[in-house]
Amino acid sequence: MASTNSIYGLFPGPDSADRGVRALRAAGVAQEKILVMSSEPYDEYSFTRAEHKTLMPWLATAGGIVGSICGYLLARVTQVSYPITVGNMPRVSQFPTAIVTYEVTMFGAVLTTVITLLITARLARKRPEPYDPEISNGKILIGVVDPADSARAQLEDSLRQAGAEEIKSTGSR
Amino acid sequence: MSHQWGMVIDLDRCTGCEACVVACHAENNISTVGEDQASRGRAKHWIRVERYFEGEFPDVKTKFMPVLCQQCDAAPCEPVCPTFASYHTIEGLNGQVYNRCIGTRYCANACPYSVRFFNWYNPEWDKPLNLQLNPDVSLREVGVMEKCTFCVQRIKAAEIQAEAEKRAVKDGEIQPACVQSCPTRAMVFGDLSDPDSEVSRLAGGNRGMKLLGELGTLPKVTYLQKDSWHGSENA
Amino acid sequence: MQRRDFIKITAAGGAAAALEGCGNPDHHLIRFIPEEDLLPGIATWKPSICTLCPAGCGTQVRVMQGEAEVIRNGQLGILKMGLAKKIEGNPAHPINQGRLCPRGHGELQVTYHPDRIKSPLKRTGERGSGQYKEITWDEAIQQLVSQLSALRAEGAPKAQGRLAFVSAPLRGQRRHIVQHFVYGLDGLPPFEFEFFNGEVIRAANATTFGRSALPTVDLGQSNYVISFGADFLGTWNSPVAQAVGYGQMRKGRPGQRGKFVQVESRISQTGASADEFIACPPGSEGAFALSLAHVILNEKLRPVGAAGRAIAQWATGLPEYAPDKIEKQIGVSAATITRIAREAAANSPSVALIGDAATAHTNGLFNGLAVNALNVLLGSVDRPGGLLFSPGWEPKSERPVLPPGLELARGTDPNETLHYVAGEIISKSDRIKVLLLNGSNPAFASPSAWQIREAFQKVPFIASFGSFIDETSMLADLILPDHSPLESWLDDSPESGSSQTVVSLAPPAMAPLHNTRSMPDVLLDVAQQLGGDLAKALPWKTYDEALKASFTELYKEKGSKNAKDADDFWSKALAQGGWWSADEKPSAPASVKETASPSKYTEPQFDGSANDFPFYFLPFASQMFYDGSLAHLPWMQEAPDPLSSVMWGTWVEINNRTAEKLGLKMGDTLEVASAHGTLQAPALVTPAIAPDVIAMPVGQGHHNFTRYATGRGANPISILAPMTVEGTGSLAWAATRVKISRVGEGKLVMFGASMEETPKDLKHR
Amino acid sequence: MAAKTPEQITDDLLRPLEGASGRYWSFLALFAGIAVAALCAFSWQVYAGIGVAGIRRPVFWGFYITNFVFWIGLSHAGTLISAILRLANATWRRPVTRCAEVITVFALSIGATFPIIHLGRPWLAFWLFPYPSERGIWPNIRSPLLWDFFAINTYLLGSVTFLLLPMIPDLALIRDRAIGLRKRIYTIVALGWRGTPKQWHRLESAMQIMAVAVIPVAVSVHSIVSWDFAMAPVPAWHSTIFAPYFVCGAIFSGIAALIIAMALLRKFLGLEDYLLRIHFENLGKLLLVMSLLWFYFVFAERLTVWYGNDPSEMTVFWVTQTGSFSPLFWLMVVCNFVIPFPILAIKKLRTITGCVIASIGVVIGMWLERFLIIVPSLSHKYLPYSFGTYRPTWVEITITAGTFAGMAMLYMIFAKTVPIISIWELKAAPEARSNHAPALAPVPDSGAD
Repeated sequence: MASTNSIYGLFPGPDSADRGVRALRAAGVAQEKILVMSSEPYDEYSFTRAEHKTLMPWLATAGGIVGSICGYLLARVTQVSYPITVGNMPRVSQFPTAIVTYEVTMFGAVLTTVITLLITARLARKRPEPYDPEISNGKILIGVVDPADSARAQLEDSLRQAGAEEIKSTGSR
Repeated sequence: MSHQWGMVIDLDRCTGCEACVVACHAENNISTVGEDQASRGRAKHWIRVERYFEGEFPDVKTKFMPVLCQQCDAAPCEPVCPTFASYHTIEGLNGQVYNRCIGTRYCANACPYSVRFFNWYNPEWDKPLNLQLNPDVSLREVGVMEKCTFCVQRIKAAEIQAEAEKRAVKDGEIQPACVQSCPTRAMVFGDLSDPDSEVSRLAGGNRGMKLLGELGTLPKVTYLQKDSWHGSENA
Repeated sequence: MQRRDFIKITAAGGAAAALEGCGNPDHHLIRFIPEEDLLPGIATWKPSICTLCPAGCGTQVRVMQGEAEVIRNGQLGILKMGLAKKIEGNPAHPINQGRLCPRGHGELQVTYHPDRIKSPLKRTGERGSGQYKEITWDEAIQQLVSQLSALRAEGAPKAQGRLAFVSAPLRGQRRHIVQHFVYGLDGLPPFEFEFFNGEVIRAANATTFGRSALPTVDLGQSNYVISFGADFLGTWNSPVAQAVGYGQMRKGRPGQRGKFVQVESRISQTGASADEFIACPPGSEGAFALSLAHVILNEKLRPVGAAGRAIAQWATGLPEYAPDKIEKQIGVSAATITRIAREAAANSPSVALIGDAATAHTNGLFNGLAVNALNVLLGSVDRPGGLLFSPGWEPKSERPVLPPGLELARGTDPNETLHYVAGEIISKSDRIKVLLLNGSNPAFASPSAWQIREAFQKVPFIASFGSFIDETSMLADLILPDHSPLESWLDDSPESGSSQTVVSLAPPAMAPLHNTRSMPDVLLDVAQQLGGDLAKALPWKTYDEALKASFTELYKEKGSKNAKDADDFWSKALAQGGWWSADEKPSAPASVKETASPSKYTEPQFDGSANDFPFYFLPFASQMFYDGSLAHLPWMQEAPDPLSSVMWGTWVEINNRTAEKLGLKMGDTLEVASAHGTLQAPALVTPAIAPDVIAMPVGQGHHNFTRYATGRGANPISILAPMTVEGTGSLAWAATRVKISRVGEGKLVMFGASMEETPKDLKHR
Repeated sequence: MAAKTPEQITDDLLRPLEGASGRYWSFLALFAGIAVAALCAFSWQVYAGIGVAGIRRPVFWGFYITNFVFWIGLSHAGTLISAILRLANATWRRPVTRCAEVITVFALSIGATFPIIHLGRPWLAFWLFPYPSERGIWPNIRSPLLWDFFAINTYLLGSVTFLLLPMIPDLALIRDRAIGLRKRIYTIVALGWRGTPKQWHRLESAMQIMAVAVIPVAVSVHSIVSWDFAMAPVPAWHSTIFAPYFVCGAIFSGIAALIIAMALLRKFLGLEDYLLRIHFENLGKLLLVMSLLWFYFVFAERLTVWYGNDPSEMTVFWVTQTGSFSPLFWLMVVCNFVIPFPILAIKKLRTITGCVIASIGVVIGMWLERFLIIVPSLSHKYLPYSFGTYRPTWVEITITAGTFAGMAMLYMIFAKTVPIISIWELKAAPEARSNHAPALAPVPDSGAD
């Protein structure tokens, strides 16, 4: 598959990784083609500064709203559709409805957050993606997806110059 | 306006004889639990006669007070039941649907009068004592809450009878087992929605008192407080 | 839906235990052809009579179709039959007017009791071992016949007075049949044994009013009621009738509420309802009554002439009963005495009644006579709101006559007579050759000092008609089980409880569950087989024939105006549960006798010295078990006692202050010792008893009385001293002194947790 | 300690996952045994009838509901605390959060079983769930038990995900190291984590949202548990203070449980270099604050009852204050205040051992508190004739013991399958990057007032 065709270097630390990314950008590699993987967030480093925009909070809010509607309907509909008088209470009793609505709201919010995470972070999917176990040993992976065959050699150089300890490539030549 | 069944208990008549207690056992298939279970607080008496002594001998005032389910209009037992086993009927009774009960015992805790009783085990009758069972009253299995029903089986029977005869239920036509056997006629049962019924008239009297009325449970049982003697030494 | 089915359904959800208990897989059992056709689910009401105490309340039994496992000629199977489901008071009945006491409901459990004797039994093991084998009725009756004919063969005088018939109280035609039977065999007059019998009151009434009967108290119309120890709302005399009247007195008459004063040394269930409670030491009730009389005479509150002769030297005004004197004597303040006397005189109709412990002291008769005198003075005899006497009715024709030479030179009290005969048996073992038992249980309900059990042990042959094995019938060699009351023909003419003539009658409410036979039927059968005069005296084939005969006589005598002929009269009576005359004046008592009460206060005597035995011992009738004959009913066992709230057990009542002094806690096991025995029971610490009195309910303490009563609690009767009431010879069951000692921790099963409404240890700020 | 290199951290924290000692297995067997005994006791109760328990009229709730409240309370250890710390950016939280959140998940699951255990007909428990059923009846929304149902489920979802999400990178780490079956398993649970900036960032923001969401949920859960009581007109139950009172108590017992858990982990997993005295100190201070807060609530509640002087409430008041329940009441005060207060207030005593002693006291004390809220009120409800007492039977005691054993067992198993301290978070901690000693939150003294 296309995405398995990649070339990357393993960097010892964040600073060299930074250099690696800059080198690639200098080599004119488009941002979305740059591969970065690390065993830590390193969010204070520039090489991780990519696509930090996310709608997650809004999605969560939306989920909450959906939840609250479901909760309210559940509480109300069950009371209306099964009208049994208890304890001299009104047919639809406000406080319990509020409580149930609230709980289901939160349920919705939490659930959407989790689902959004799983989807947007491309977790739990079948498709194999380039990966290198060395990352777990603290190495930082900087690479390019689908490099043009012509550019391969030049990319290797720039990565090595940036301080990559070794260069690997996957996929067909 | 549907019936609102209620009861009046005249404490000035009540002698604490407990005819009501045994009558209730006989009518409602209440199982006896035996000495061991009784000592563990598992005895079931849908109606009980509470007895209180005040003072020291010989100046002791004794008080008898029959306590049964007060069939509250704002019953604390009802809203807490998660399965609607305890609910309010249109005729103002605290219904207890045995088949819905899963035995959270929440209702029994919420009831300020402690008139709800739980089946800690399956009821047993040494044969042939089971032949005494009243076919009009269902049995309660283990894990189910039970309590006074105002002898709903008698109420229903009377209502069906009345309907068949195309007439209204007559005042005093319905007598729960306790009322029927009370020797001093301390208990009166009837329709509170009918202002002329005996029970309404008595409940309206100045001796009327609601048990734990301050809790706002709106009981449908009214107690007529003990009266005192007004006569004198000289004619 | 059949009862049994939904028992199965309800049980199905739960553990198999339920199936053990109520539903039972029937499929392997055969089904008998129903003997009666009933509509399933439809209830019919049948009149009956409550026989659990002598009050004779009329009941109606709710009968519905059900399926019973029965044995019919040796084969176990299921039978669709009418089953009694509930007992209510008979609204038409003059005694209880549709009401019922707690005990009355128990007849159901008597009928369906698991330990009821299901067929005739013949003793196989040692006497008293309780080992029996089932036999057929023919064998059983054959045995009885052979025993009796052997006895008769000996011929007079040897056979005279060798047959004894010990029975629960009998009335009406049933009693006649028994008497005919016994007299026909030259037997001793039947002993109608009952622990709480009214003999002393009857004796007092015979003396004062010429009526040897328990009074009917017209509480309903009375304005002032003084009760001397009588538990008339609990068990005494005709409790339901009295309770109905009491309700009427309290609240039945708009704007007019009678006052009720109770005089006793322990607050009984009745005393608990009193407007005023007056504590007086045991045995001093008479003195108190006469002191009231003194005030009334002294202050001329009532015309002395009204009943001048009720008491000798009446005119002198009973000087020795002046309130101040009595105050010193019994500790009731003179002021109180005077006030009560004035109130009683001012608020007529007023009435005094006496019973229970007050008549069970050695001076019980005096107390009775004194109260009678007070009633006479209050003008409350034979008038509305006062003391009345039921006319009663007995068939006059061929009334059985006691053969000469068989009168026992002893008091009128059958209990005491039995005690006397027991003594004779002990000394001469074949004094009684054949002993017939019918339901009463003297071995349990008599002081061990009487040695009833030992005596009966010596009797060569004992047959019992009772439905249960109890302390007495377990001595029987032959058991011919009677029907339960619900399965029997019944008749009764209550001694008291109504001012009109009441003759109750009831057909069986349901078919017999077991292989039992009605006692009168058996006697009639045996009489026929024995033949001779006896057969002539008892011409009827069955008991209901005899009943019909007596009702024909009643019709001739009274009933002609509300029935067109005897049969009509009979069927009407069957329908409503008997015959009673609405428009009949109570029979006036014979005028008060000249030779009236002793005015001298006789000190009550007590067994045991005050030093060694510091407490008066006061047994009292249990609200649930009466005299112990109902201790075998689970409903009665589990119903909390009205005052103590104790279930499934017995207790010893002791004053809270006394307990404090002795360091006794609620539930501690006490040993109660009289000069004649000891027993152990848990202490019930209560303010409702005098500091020097120890009270205990009668009823528990059975050694052998079905699975529910056996080995439960202790029997206070067993430690009573054989003291007697002067003048009647009755057992003075309240004349024993005891001492107590703490044995250790104990167990008291109470339904009510607290004695006070605001428990002392939980005070507020 | 000297700052550890990422390699060391990884090795140290993965070490517990490699094999287990005989001691481990024997303890595990012991706890499992007790848990099984509890299962048998429960089966017996279902078979013979709930009557085999000691509950009775009028004390219809006893040990079971006590345990329910206790465990739910304990569950406030992790998620709530770590969420607060996360939002507060308290850097020292990093080694603490996971072992805290685990407590939440397990305690909550255990607590949630009790409403079913205590049922008279547990086989019908599903009637509590709101679903359109052939019975054509919905559960009664007005019953606080229904609120429990919703609250507990929401909280369970929240806390489980709150625990699992940050675990993914560590699972990936193990995946890369493991071989054979373990590798395959971890490959699945690692959900294909690669560590791209996107994943890291989404994870972080998800955790932020969760942290915000889970706090009000946690608060609502224990408020609702308190309303199970406060909604019933039972003397000393029907009180407005109950919700905050319960929440406070919950956090109180939660922290205590956390401290105990940490101490055990530290000892048995040799995490001396990660769970430092400073962590105990900080949590200790937190515990101290809660102890004071708890005392304040108890005082406020009692005071109000005392001045209200309502007879029925005063009855309960005296029963606990001087009456038959007073020994338990005063033991509770000792455990929850008299012992912990000085230990935690005095810096010298606020050692690891000190904190653990205090915490053990608190856990016991808080269990007693739940018991004393439930039983005395029920046994002294209005009409003295119907007062009653309560004694637990072996069934209740076994089941109670079983839940504690079960908790220990689950925790032990968890500590052997997942690094109990979040490796990547620790690595990412600034102190781990520099060679300086970790810059830890406030100087201990300041908390001692």
